[in-house]
Amino acid sequence: MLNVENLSVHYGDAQALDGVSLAVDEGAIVAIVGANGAGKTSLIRTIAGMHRPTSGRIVFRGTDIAGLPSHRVCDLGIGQVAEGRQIFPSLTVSENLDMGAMLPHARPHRAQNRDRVLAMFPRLSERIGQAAGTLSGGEQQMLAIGRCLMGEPKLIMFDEPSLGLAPTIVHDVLKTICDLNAGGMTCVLVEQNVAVSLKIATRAYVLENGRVTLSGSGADLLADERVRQAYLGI
Amino acid sequence: MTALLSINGISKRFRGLAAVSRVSFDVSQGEIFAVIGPNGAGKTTLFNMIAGAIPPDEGTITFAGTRTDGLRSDQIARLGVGRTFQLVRPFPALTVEDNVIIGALMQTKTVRDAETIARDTLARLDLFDKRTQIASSLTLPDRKRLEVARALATGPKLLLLDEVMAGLRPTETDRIVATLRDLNRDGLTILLIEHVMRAVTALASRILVLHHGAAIAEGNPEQVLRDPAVVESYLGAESL
Amino acid sequence: RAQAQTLKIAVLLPQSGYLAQAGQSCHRGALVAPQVLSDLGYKVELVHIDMESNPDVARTQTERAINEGAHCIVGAFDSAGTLAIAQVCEQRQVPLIVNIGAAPQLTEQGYKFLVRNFPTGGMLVKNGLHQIQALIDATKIAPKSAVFLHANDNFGLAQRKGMDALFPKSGLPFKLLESIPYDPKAQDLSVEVTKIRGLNPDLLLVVTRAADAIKLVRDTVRQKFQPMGIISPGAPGLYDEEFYKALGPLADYHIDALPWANPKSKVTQALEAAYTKAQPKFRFAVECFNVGFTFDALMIAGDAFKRAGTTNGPELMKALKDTNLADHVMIGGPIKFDEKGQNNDIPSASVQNRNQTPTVVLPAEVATMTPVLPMPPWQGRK
Amino acid sequence: MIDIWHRLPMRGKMLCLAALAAAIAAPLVADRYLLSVLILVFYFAYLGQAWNLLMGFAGQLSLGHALYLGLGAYTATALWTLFGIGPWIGVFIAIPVAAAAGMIVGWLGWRFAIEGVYFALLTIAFAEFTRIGFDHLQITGASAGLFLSVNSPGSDKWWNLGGGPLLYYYLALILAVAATLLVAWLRRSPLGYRWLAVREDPEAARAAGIDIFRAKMIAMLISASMTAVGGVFYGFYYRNLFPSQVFDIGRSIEIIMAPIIGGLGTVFGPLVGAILLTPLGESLTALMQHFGVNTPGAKSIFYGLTLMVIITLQPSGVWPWLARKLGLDRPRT
Amino acid sequence: MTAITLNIVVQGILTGLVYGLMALGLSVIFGVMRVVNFAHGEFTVVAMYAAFLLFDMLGVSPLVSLLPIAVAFFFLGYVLQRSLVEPFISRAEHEQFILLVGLATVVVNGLLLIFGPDAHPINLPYSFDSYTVGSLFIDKVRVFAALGAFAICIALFLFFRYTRTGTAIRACADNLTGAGVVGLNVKQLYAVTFGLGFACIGAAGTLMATIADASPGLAPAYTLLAFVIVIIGGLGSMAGALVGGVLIGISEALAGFYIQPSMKSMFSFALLIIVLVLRPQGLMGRRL
Ligand SMILES: Nc1ncnc2c1ncn2[C@@H]1O[C@H](COP(=O)(O)OP(=O)(O)OP(=O)(O)O)[C@@H](O)[C@H]1O
Ligand SMILES: Nc1ncnc2c1ncn2[C@@H]1O[C@H](COP(=O)(O)OP(=O)(O)OP(=O)(O)O)[C@@H](O)[C@H]1O
Ligand SMILES: [Mg+2]
Ligand SMILES: [Mg+2]
Repeated sequence: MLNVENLSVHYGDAQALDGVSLAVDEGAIVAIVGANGAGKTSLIRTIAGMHRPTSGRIVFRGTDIAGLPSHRVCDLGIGQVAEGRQIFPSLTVSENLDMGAMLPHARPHRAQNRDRVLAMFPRLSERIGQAAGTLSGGEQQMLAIGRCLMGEPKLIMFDEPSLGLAPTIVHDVLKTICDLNAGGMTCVLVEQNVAVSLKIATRAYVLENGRVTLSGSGADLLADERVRQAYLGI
Repeated sequence: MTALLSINGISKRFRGLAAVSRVSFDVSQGEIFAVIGPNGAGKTTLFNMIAGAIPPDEGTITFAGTRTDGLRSDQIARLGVGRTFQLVRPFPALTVEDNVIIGALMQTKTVRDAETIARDTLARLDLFDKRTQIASSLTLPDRKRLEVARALATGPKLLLLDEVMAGLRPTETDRIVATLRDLNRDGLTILLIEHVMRAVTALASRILVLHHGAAIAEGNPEQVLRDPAVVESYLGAESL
Repeated sequence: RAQAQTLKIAVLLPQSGYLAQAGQSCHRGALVAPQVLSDLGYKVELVHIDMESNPDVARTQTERAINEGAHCIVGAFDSAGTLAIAQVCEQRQVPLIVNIGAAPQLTEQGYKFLVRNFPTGGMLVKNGLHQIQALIDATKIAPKSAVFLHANDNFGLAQRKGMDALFPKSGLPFKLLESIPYDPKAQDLSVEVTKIRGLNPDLLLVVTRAADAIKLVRDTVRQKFQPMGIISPGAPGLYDEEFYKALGPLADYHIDALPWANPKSKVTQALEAAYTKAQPKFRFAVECFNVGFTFDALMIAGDAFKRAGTTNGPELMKALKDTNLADHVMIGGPIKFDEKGQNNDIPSASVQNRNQTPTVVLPAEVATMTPVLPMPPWQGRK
Repeated sequence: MIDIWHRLPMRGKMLCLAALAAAIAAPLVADRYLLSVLILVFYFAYLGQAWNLLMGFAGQLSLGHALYLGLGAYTATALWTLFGIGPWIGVFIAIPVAAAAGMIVGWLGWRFAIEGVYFALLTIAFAEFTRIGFDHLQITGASAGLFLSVNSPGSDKWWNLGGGPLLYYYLALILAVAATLLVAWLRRSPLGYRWLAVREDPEAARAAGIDIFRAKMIAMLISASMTAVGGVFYGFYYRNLFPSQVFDIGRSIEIIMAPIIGGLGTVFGPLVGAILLTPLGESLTALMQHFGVNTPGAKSIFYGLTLMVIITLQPSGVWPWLARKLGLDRPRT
Repeated sequence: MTAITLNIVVQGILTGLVYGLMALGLSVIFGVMRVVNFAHGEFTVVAMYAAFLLFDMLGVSPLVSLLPIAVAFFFLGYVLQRSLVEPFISRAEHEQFILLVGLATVVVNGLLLIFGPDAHPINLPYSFDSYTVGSLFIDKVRVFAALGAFAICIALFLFFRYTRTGTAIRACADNLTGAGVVGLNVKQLYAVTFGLGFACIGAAGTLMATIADASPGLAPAYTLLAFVIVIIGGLGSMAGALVGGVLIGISEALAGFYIQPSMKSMFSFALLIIVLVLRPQGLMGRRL
């Protein structure tokens, strides 16, 4: 579904990604793990069109989307639940959801999608008129996911969705992701919580200093000695 | 051993969220002390309070016999507390050497001496060859080392390191670990935040574990890493 | 070296920048001057330079003009610019003839290469107060009080100082209730007018800048304040084309006491004819103040050159000091300069707006109409 | 000082010396007009250095430097006209006056954490406030202006700054060169390093033990003082002062053009900017005159367009680009 | 309060509302894009000339030409943003500053070149009328202009509050990264915002033309005035612009009346300094 080929990304003179290649199959959960600053977020932002790659191709369902602006990429069906949630704090929950549905392809089905999202996260419908900045961390994460779903994506990239959440809520969020995947959604998951993400992933890549150093099924990596030592502290 | 740094019941809240609550501990002269805990546990906030970047809501901080809570961060730095930032903050448009010279100018009045100190420090951190590069063009591991170099160049008595190993490869980690050990042997006291257990176990003589802002364990590495509460909340993340 | 046959004059005027309106008006006078002067037997050649309302530019451009052979400078409407030019002229011993510029200091600082055929602020006020007395005598009005409103810039303040010094001695039969300065950079004058309305004077004496006069009258009308008359001791604004365009019939009957073109002078007539032909879009009657003074300055230069027979600066300057020019545009006796370079005989006329045309109403010998005061009420002017 | 010199590449040393020699010898060949343009070039280079110190090094945007220029000019000229105190003494009174104003602006701004655009507008507000104040200050002639006596040829008196263009030329040259040396020296001094740190990242600068408030205040102090000296020059060169001219926001903008176009935060940027901009304006005027174009405003349109083009093409200024072209920038690995 | 004081205050409020409208465009653009439009006053004057031309050549009253001019200015702003300003959005303030100062110079001198230096008045039948309320005189044109200002402000408020594009623009201002994440076309929205800011400028200039006479010399003063107002009211806050305008209007009126007219702007700047020091985000602004 998504093929990243030999992708390099620079910020000014600094290189963030160095020839990264990976493949995401339809219906899969692909985990990307790596230390702070390894380039995970850069990868996601580049796929999403928020940063121009220096070289490489990003092929999504047959079209090369490298260098397209983010609104075009979103409209093609790549959704994103970004690092730090990135909700609109002074807008209401309802307005936040609306903003997710500004994409041309999603606009006509705004009402249905909204009902679907609110059914999925009843907590949000209770707070529909509240400014999003006043929500708790977990609720904000739900809002970010809900907002993403409003855009009818075919692929969702999650960037550290559990960051800063209490363990019980982390559980909820990860369960939501599993549920979405069970419903047919293709997911890319970046998580600090390496153990968990490898456990639910069908395929995983380890990113180090902007390079893919290991890849394989989630279970394989979980068993890999290097991974265990470097990321699980065992 | 005397306590170089002594934290007494400090707390910090952000709009209702208790980022750090009633944390107390002492760091003795010459030891390496580690703070660990899950993301968002309040480790960086704790550092920020020690370094004076944010004032604590309550509690006291004493460094080398001086009350430092309420002082500005530059005053605390001049008392001998060097720090790094978790999200690295080198001076982006300056060269590596200039970055470190700025740190070194805290110890000395002349640029010439500062240059000497800067070069020594850079050599110690394997950055000497890159000294004429612009800081923003460095790779992340180099920028992290640069952070350490700048903090070291200030000639601190206490060095606060916030996840300086994160993102480094095991070999690089080992190098930094060795450097830090060296420095420690020369008398530097180190307080570090780290997720990389390999480094923590290699370095720390004592560990404090934070969880949801509160200290849940403190002691030597063997004890702490076996503490069931710690395993559950932090290490044993495999429990889903 | 062969002696030059024509005098090369650099005319520096603020054609752009904040003084552009007046500068361009003067510039139009300079444009028609060579032809008229040549008909009168003066041989001059002009270089037109825009000083951008900026003394820095005035200064370097003067240097350049002199380098490129200007024998004499005429300018520059504004005192700050004129002073910048005067520095250079003094150094290079090239005469500067001030066409317009009222700051008393221009002729008080000891410049040896500067002459001014324009009244100082004090002279303007003195003459203006005389004219007001004459107006009172001619129209038999009996004002009891007046308010003086002036722009707080170098020109307005010079007039204010004149007013403070001269009004008490003038013997005018009314009281000066208050002198109110306003910031020429401020955006409206409604507060000023309300304040004046509160004082309720019979006469309103004003020193305005071009655009401010319109605001002043507009707000006076809107606030239904009806003085006997609005009289200016020689400031721009009340007789500009834009003033008439903006106010229509309401522009009429205001009086400006200022030096004016002498309609009976041959030179004026020649200039008017040439001007009307060259500038069909502008009315000489409206522009004759700026045009006339600029022209006279050029004629003074031409005359001195004729007498001196040389373009040499000091000699030209000597000839300038000896000027005695009877035929010229602006009213008054022969143009002569005192040892400081000031022409002290520049009388003012009373010019009243009639049918949206500035019309000389006093002194009687040059008047084409008789003054009307008190002015008819605002209402029913349309 | 010597240290800086050694750091320059050979070619740079040659260029510096050649330029300096040319500047010193210029009056031998330049006519008075050229000299008057060069006076403006060095005057703007000097003021540009003063402003560059605050903005380029310490990172604080001031759009109100006319305040210090005006205070310097007014103080020295008023002392001379009112009390006969000459400019060489007056300048030492002008400096503290302007510096005090700078301290007030800086203190209010930085103590209350006003940054960026807001600080810039604060500086404008102070300059305008002072302008109107001086419009009402009777002792300096209020809005009617303050005047110095005339400069006749042969009356060159260096001790009261009256004289022909040569005096002003060399004075402006000395000011510009001295300012450049001062800036170059400060850049390599502990203070200079601190300023750069403050500009780059105030929080990290603090962590390196820098009292950022103090560093900024010192930058303001030096910058305002230097600008005041420029003001004294201005007052005695033009020999008349009007609040609406000298405190005008247009002056403040004029001051900052050269360093930004030349290269902010570089030692030579303000110099290069002034060498480009002043002659640019002059040659536009000359060109238009040459072709007989007399359309007031056309020159300014070209000037404005040029500014837009330069800043679009070379956002960090002309000097860094030029230095690269000339091979003068320090080698980087 | 005496009748005259009351009159002064009422005049101050009306004038202030129009000033507020004039400042609104500046505030909208800054609030969303963090770009300070240093060519603000220049474009206000362009709008005044546009109103003058429509009136002079076609006899269209400014109250009617308001809409077409605002629309035309919307497109002008849109195009300016896409062509000139876009590359400068993320650049340093001083670079934006030079760009816009350059633009301002071009515009002002262009006006001078085309229209000459004279003021161009619009004489409406009611230009010189005023309402008499008790002992108060209230200028008709100021009332119209103030009402217009108020209406435009409300329209803008409703747009930002209740339309999807308006919400999307607020979203961009709120969290730019977030806007990119959900696939909002940020560049387009920025251009629309710039257009809206310019539409405000167009409307304000048109209304201004009924009160003041168009001339190139007004521009720098308008820019400065708009700065003072939005800083006092809060850069980026719409209500703040009106509040700031009214405050300035009243304070200038009272200072002018009780102290000295020529010193009245001094009080505006003093007010500005005080507000900056005590509440840097402005009276109605959000925290910086
Ligand atoms: N906007 C930026 N400008 C300059 N450098 C950047 C920028 N964003 C990221 N980087 C750098 O690029 C590298 C990769 O960063 P990235 O955010 O992708 O890492 P990450 O794996 O997501 O880390 P984390 O776990 O902390 O989220 C790092 O060195 C980072 O400092
Ligand atoms: N300036 C701030 N304003 C509001 N909340 C803050 C601020 N700084 C930190 N927090 C919150 O305080 C909590 C503790 O944050 P802190 O950065 O100290 O965590 P940490 O232990 O360093 O985590 P990590 O391992 O991810 O670095 C988090 O929930 C964080 O969101
Ligand atoms: Mg990340
Ligand atoms: Mg942290």
